[in-house]
Amino acid sequence: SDLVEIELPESSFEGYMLDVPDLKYTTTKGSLLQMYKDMIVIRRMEMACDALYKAKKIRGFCHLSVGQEAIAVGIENAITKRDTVITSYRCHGFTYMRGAPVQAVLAELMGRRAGVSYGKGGSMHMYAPGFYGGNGIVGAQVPLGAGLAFAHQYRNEDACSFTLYGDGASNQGQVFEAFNMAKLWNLPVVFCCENNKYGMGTSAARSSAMTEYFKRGQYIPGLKVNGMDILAVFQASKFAKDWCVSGNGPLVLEYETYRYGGHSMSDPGTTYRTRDEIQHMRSKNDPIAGLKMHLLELGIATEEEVKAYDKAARKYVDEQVELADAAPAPEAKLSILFEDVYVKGTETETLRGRITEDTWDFQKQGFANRD
Amino acid sequence: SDLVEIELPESSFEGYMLDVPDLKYTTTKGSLLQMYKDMIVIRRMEMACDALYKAKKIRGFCHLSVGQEAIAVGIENAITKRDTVITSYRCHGFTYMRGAPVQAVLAELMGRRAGVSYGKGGSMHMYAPGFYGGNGIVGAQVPLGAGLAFAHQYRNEDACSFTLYGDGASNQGQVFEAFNMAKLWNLPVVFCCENNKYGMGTSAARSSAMTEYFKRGQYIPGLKVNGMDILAVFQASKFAKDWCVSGNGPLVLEYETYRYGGHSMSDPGTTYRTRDEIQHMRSKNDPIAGLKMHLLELGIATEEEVKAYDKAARKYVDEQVELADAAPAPEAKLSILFEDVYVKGTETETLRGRITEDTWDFQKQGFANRD
Amino acid sequence: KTMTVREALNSAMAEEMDRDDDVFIIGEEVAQYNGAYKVTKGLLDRFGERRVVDTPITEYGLCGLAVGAALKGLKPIVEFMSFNFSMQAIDHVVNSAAKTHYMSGGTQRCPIVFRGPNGAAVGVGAQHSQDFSAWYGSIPGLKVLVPYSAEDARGLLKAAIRDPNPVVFLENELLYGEKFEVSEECLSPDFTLPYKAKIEREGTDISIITYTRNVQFSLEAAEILEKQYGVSAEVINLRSIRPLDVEAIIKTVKKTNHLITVESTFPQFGVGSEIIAQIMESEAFDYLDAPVQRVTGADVPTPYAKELEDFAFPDPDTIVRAAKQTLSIE
Amino acid sequence: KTMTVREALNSAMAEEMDRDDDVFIIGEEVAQYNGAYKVTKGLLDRFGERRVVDTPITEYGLCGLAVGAALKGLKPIVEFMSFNFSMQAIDHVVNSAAKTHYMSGGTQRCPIVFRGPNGAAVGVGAQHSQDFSAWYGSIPGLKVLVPYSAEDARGLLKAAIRDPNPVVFLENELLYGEKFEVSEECLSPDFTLPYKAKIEREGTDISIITYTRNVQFSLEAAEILEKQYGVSAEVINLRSIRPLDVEAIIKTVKKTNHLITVESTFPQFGVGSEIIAQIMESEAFDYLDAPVQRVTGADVPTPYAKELEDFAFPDPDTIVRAAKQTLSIE
Ligand SMILES: Cc1ncc(C[n+]2csc(CCOP(=O)(O)OP(=O)(O)O)c2C)c(N)n1
Ligand SMILES: Cc1ncc(C[n+]2csc(CCOP(=O)(O)OP(=O)(O)O)c2C)c(N)n1
Ligand SMILES: [Mg+2]
Ligand SMILES: [Mg+2]
Repeated sequence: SDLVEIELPESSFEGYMLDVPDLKYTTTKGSLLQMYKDMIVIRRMEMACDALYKAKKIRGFCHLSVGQEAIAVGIENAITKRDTVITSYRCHGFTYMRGAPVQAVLAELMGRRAGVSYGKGGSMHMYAPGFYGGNGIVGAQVPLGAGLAFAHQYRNEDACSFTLYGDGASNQGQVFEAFNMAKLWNLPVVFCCENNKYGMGTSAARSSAMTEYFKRGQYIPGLKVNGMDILAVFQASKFAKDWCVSGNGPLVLEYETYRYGGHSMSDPGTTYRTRDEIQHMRSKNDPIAGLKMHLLELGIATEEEVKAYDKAARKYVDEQVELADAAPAPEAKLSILFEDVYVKGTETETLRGRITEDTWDFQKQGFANRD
Repeated sequence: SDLVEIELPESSFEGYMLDVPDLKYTTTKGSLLQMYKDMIVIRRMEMACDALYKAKKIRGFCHLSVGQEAIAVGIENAITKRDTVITSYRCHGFTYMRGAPVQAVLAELMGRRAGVSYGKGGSMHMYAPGFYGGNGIVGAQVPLGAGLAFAHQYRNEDACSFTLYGDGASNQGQVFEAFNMAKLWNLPVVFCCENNKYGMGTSAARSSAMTEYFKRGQYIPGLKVNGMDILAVFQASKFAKDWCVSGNGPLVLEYETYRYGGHSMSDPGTTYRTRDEIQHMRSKNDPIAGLKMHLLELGIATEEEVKAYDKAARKYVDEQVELADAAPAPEAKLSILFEDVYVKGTETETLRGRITEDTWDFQKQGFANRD
Repeated sequence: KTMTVREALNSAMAEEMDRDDDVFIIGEEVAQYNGAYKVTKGLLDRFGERRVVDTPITEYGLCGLAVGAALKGLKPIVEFMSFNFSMQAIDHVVNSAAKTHYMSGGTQRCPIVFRGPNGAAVGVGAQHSQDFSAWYGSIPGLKVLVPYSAEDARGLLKAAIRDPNPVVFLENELLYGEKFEVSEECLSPDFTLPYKAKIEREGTDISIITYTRNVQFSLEAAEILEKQYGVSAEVINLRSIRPLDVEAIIKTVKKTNHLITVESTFPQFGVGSEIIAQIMESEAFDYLDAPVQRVTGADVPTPYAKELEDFAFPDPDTIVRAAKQTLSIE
Repeated sequence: KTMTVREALNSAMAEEMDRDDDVFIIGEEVAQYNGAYKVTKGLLDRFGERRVVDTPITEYGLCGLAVGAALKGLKPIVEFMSFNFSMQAIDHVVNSAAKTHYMSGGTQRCPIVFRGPNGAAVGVGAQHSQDFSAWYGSIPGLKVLVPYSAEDARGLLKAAIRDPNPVVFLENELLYGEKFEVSEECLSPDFTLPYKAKIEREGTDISIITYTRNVQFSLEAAEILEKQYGVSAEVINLRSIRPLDVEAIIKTVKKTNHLITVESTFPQFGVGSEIIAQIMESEAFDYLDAPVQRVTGADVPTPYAKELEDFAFPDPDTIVRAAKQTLSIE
């Protein structure tokens, strides 16, 4: 049959004010395979970003999630499209998992009109149905995510909000404000701390008086999860979704994970941590290698098949890169510059360009002060 | 001898991650007497404010601390002038305890030049040596207070900062940001929550997912104190000061207290709580009546003596009201309006009034655009 | 019929809540306490806790939460107890609400209204007296409205709630209790106003462009000018700071050839500065017979003492002084 | 001798720390990481953890903490990794730092410098590109400085650190690596600059008033104007937004009779508007031979794609266009 029994190691979870999820669960081979394929696409996509950045086709900031793929993929497989997700600038994987094609993510990064945000957002500002960004201000997405949960509750939906933030972000005051309201009002929000051990160059211990992020909701139950094992991520996320949808209120999840690369493209990522540390995580804890082992052990795929998937993913992403790169940039026209400041049809009459002459008139669909 | 033995009831303290202070301690009769006198002066002063407000001699906001006097007085008696104090807008008692004469507090409230802030601050913005206000933005004083502690530590002083805030304020994110830095850096700051059960019309349970404010530092030890018993307040504050000065880092104190009046002069204070509740607190828990009992029981003063003190306090405050009311308002001159925007001698050349003609020139000490 | 500004705001919210279940109110003391200034009085009783939500004192978080709810399609009305406290949450107003539609290439809307008293009341000191019209007015993606009368309050607030864009709605505490005549039309549940300036008083000699409470002072100044100097002043109530009704500004300048602006923000980089710059950039410039005078808040944190506070914000006398200078009247 | 702006800022801080033990640096990644943009490079090694303090990501709290330390007499230099993040802490800059001296009737000082990159870098999107000069410039109690060159950076930062008032010091990330000639005098540990405008290029036909990176673009535009149109443009580097050097503005207008302003803030309620209003209120008004033109950021959240971003901020060509219009050159 398609069903497989999973048994997670004890060390997968640590609970706070709750009983940890079952270590044993049943899932399907197809689902595991899909998760594998999703993770390798994301990794390839991020590696493509890296190359495109170095080729100067991506500008500004660019934050990659290599090493952290199990989280975006594990969560998406545990929830439905009715649930909502919001995260920080490290958002490419989530955007893809919520339904945006790889080429639309890459096109956005390359500032093309075919990008998910039509080239206007860039690396940090991507959206998809049920996905509320891509947010550039550290911590700001946390109350936003509580607001998504508020809307779920207001409309009496059987759904919840997965609100992701980093170990660094966890010290922002607004996170605690969101915790308080979420608990007071019993909002269906899963506060998900992606603890990748560093916020830029600052280690968790240097930023946080208490580094047990799953306990930082204090009066909100918490669960620490091995974020490098997608089977644990999946089970924990499913548990969290059920928890919220059953009316238990908010939950704090801490996914312990690791970013292999620097914070962003301008950070080599090696001045504040040792190469050994990075090497150790890559070789011993990689989420993709980990799931591959399971696929082989559970007889879901052979070594050859896995290789073929890898190759297919690579080919797929390469094609998507080409498609994205073939897509044109937004036309250099003021009509496009001024589009989307306001909802179409409700714009202010005009918007000013850099000089009066460049003031745009929406009614006229032309320049206000030129004939 | 002048010494007296105090034995506090068990219920005075509740600890969190620490051993509560001794219930028994020795102090002096003189000190108890002084605390009594301070409390009755503050109460009289606040009652004078009430009357002056109703007589329209005080404008704008005015927040009284009737019922909460034990806190300002208990703390001041436990610390030295080298320690620092900062609080919210409910600041008259603290300003007095830190050394400002009653008449200077009242003159400020009446907008007189003789006020502690020369009439420029008003009810919420009073200062004194070692007292950093009087702050109008709920919660803002908390990181400011951590900053005072930072300065104590930077200068290697044997002193600490008492940073007061309300139960309502305790949900502001910046409080948690201050907690985190204070613990990370082991700052000598006592975070003092004056839990008077309400923030404006919102009861603690409606504002705070966890109402045990002394535990809300989570990774910072805490102590709940009966804030209506000045003997407990004094002992706890002394304990806290010693704790910080001995290098133990921050501490969270919760003084359980009660405000008898409305939130401010515009709030009758009776729509969100019962008259019974207020009556109960006043008659069973009043800090002044409580200390009076001790004075009598310990033979420090007779009923007659206490009456005489009360009368003296009343007379004293009445005189101070008169002095304050006799003091002139700031002269209605633009030279005074523009003073103190910048430190004297380092002003910008000019500052603009409501029209160009009223622009002030500091060099000229006259109007910039008039001859 | 007459109506106070408070009643106008209250009825506007109630009607929009009747009309659309997605509209809800959130803020500090808005429900059980009926609003710090009683603007939301009775709404909890009428609409219940689901739609009138008391929050802790937590501006940053509540504002973020409301924006999040708006991103998912609800239509929150956020009451700031005072816009002074909006500084704690301004990142969400600007970065999360105003910019998201643009950053998403138009795929993500944020229909939300931020409202509450703005600027100074009486004797409330420096931290509670700031006027934020120019700050918010500078932000693309926001609309910024400044009602004066009960009609303004009703028509603009209802329009704001129906606007699919984030709107900053700046009220004035000292106007809440003021009574105004209102037309039949204004009482209709369908009454909304466009974001356009209104001529509050016609005149021929000088224009006074202003908004919120200063409309009142400007009308008083206009009376004085008329009676004492025979000057006919036109008073323009802007009603909206963003968009700024430049057309109306140009028109009145062309008519009177003299202009003063009146506002209570700090003088520099204020509303008056922008109006002057707009005139400089338009054909109205050639119609000016004298330089424009700005009447503004003084360039000081607001002092408490009445004797000094009286110098801090415009009043009819100062407006008259400015007008006289502009008209070169002794 | 040449020096980059980064070196200028770094040496200014190091010297002031040498001079005064009360001066310390606090911010995110300022110590071990040597600064997100390496402006504080080497300072941790030299001054140790007591005086170069890495904080968590906690703008609100760290800014409040630094202000608290300043109230007690220390002289903090707060580095915002970007001034965009200062919005999270703006209440402390305005309400706790700027207003306290006044509210205390002059009894309480707050000597503090808030510094960091302001405005847009390249391709960083809408949330990381805002220019705050006009916002901070409007606040009484603050001084607001805007260095362009290495000399500006050194002289103004050293002056700011010695200033007993709160100072907002707005840098530009894209200038950090730029090299400038510096004089012997500028290298002195006692070098400070007054908060006055500087004429970067003398000219007779038109004045361009600008600041920070736009000084560079304006100088380039001046070259183009000279070469292609025989126009002699004077370029004024404001150096300070508050105080605004109105004297220098008046002087150059009287000299050239034509003015354009160049800035990267949102257009409305910006620096250009204020300059125009100041001119309108001064005798310079009568010396204008044509209306002043503003060159500003476009009235949109900053787009990411280069093709659109190119329209978002001033560049030499746009400055030339504005100058030509002002001078009625075809
Ligand atoms: C309010 C704010 N402060 C600072 C920054 C700059 N910044 C961007 S990412 C980052 C580190 C965040 O670390 P963490 O939350 O652990 O997330 P990670 O990058 O590890 O995914 C910092 C300091 C910002 N974008 N916003
Ligand atoms: C940031 C901010 N939000 C709201 C207010 C309005 N406000 C003033 S006092 C107060 C209640 C505070 O309650 P609490 O902290 O319990 O202090 P208490 O008044 O009981 O002493 C509120 C909401 C304010 N001044 N600042
Ligand atoms: Mg991290
Ligand atoms: Mg309280």
